[in-house]
Amino acid sequence: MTTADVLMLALGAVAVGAGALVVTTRHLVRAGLYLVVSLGAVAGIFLVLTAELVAWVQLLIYVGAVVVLLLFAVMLTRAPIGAADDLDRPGWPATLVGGGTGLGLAVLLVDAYRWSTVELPEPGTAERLGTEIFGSWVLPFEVLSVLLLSALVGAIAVSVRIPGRRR
Amino acid sequence: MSERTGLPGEGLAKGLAVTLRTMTRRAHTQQYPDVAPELPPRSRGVIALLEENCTVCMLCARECPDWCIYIDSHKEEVAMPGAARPRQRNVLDRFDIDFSLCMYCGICVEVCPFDALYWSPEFEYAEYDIRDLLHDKTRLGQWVATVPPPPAHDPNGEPSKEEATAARKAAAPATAGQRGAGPEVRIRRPARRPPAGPGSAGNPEASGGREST
Amino acid sequence: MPVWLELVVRVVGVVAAFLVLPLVVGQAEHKVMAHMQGRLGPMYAGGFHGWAQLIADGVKFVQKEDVTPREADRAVFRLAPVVALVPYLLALLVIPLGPNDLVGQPLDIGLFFVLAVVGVGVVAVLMSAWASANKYSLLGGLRGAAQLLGYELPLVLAAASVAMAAGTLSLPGIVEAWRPWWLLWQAPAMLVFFVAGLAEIRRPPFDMPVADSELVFGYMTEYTGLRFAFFLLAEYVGIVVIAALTTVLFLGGWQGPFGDAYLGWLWTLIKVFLVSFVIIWLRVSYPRLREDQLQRLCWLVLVPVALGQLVLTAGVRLAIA
Amino acid sequence: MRPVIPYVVAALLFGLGVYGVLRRRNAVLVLMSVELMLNAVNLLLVTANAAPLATALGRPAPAPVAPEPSSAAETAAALPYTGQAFTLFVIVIAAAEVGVGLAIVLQLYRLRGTIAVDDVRLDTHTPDRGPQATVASPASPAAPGPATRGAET
Repeated sequence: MTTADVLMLALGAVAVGAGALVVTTRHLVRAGLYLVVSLGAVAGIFLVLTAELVAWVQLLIYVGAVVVLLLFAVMLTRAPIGAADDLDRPGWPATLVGGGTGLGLAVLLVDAYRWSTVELPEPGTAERLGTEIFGSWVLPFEVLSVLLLSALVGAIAVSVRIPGRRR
Repeated sequence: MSERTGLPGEGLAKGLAVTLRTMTRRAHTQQYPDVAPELPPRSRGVIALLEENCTVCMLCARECPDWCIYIDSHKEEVAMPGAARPRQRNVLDRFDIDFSLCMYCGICVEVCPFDALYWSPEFEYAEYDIRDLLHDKTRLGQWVATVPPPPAHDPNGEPSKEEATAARKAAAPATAGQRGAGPEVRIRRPARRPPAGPGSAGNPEASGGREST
Repeated sequence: MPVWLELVVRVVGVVAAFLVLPLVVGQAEHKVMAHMQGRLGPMYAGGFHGWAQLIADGVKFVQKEDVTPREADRAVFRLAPVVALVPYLLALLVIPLGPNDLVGQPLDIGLFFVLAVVGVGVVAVLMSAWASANKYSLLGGLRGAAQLLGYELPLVLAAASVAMAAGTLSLPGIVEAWRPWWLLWQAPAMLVFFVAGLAEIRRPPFDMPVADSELVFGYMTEYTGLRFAFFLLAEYVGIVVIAALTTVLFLGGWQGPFGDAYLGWLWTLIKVFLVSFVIIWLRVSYPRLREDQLQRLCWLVLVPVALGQLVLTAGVRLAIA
Repeated sequence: MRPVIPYVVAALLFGLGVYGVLRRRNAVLVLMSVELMLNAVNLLLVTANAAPLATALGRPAPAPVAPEPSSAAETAAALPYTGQAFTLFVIVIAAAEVGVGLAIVLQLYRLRGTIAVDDVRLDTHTPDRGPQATVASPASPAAPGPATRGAET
């Protein structure tokens, strides 16, 4: 066990714990806040894995924008303060499928890696990652920007209310 | 937006310039408790009572709009040497002004025929208990020391009644035997006539002049 | 110097800056604002021209009762001020004061880090808004979140422009690459960054979320005592952070007329205080923007300008290279 | 570093996400669960970037398909940041997905007054009805609905 392992264990525990609270809590807004904790812990794991840029992008996009949008939506759809009772449907199939998926994947990965160790790679600078993206993956990058643009237009088109016309 | 002229953002720059210019000037703040404020003349702070002048005529108490003056008195006989019988005299027992009711209209000062009441500019007499705002005659008497001398007469104003009378007497000694009411009315008339409204133009002037003397 | 000692010194330095600079800026705001309005401002606390007014305020806040509304979500309510404060503390960690590693923690992609952690502040706004169980808080919080999300875009774009010009994401690297003629070339980006930064810290004239004449005090309505003081402190640290970022990105950081090597920290501080002064100045001079004007300014003015600047920067970079 | 730790964390997070998507009725909570799953994938990608399977097992990848003798380790060395690049792509896709998804959720709330995914009927077209219209019997789709509640929210 190295320092990196201990850090990752702790952060992983936080991430999984907060993630479990996200899917089980009965407080709508708190689910969003637990999501912040979970995503932040995952960003911490990214840091330990020397993916610095990815960690900060995770913080910037996920915590700064995505979760805020989610919270925004929760508040716009009249979230009550305190526990709500009608958030869940009966849970047996979900437990079975979800637990099966998670544990099955975990078993698979544990079987593949056992208790082996690898050297941590060099801390990834933004420059090298940029070279990678704009070198090997420039086409997907461009496609993604088109996707983002169409998502932007689509979101506006869905949510805009044309005055005078009843939707 | 449409009637905007000049460079874009000019108004924004002007706003900034105004505040910056103000910053370079001296502040207008009055450091009140440290530096005594300069009050204008005839400031109405508190009413002072000159007890010797009071004859208990009760005019002030009756004219007070909110009845905040309380007066009690009794009669005394004063033996005058050389007189046939003793004279009667009113002696003031109580003269209270309740400053929690007073609205500083100054009517009592106006109506007092013997100049027993004065305006003092002193204003720092707040109390923690509202009942302590009832000033008795000794308290009111203490304010007399703070009453300033009357301000000088306005050089462009009407001459005071005393001056007018003296001037008239000096100018027309022939009519000295007549009663003074006639010419005085004649003097006032031009001031009253043109508005043809309520004769308020002359009265405050006259009363103000009397108060200041 | 052993590693741990250096670490301690750096952390202590950052915490000291975190505690002192906002107080200085706050006091400057008291006095500058007063004089711009023809007043004197605080004159008593501490004796000379009320220099200790904010310390006295702090003592007052500590003594006040800490009220939590009965209907509030207590845990979230209590956590929100801390969440509001911590991002700015982290941001101060990577802002360079002078050359030769005079910085809390030199970071290869410091610019990204700063933008990311400053963006986290919006979570605190939503937390406090929703947990207060108050409609004014909720309205203010939603306005605040919309504003912060919107203005984050021009902020990042303007910062990206200067990062592209410098060819690095590290804050000291940007300062080193900076040349005085950038003042002209990057002026639109600087304006966009500054205005968007003002909106990010919700300073007047962008204080719609806390518009006190219509929303009481927005998402801070229900806060009292120390927690409210935390929000105020976050606002003043925000001023320092935005001023420091503007300084580092656009005004050349520690580069001054002479003695950069050993007077760099002084130039940085002077520039930071000048920018802070401008922030206060704007607060005094301009009325609050209405909500629709606020969004229009962001999306119809700042974002296009930032995009245009990005194109210009890319073009000039290619031309030079 | 032991890659099994982040891998297991990613697997558990993914399982939690699946559980949440199946269990939750509230559409926003479903979206949150989707975010959890996406994040698990991100974590998986970043970990795989740091510790590819071949490196972990300490032997070259079996049966290279390409004619030149290249191993997975060599591929990883040639493209050192592929995993991280893909993570960035996934994050961008997540942002786009949330933007559109929330727009749809808000529109749903406007139309139906609820965002419980169970209450949304896809088989009948009930424009401008309150939430109770969705529980009305589908046999009378032409019945005049009550005053629209969703439109003014």
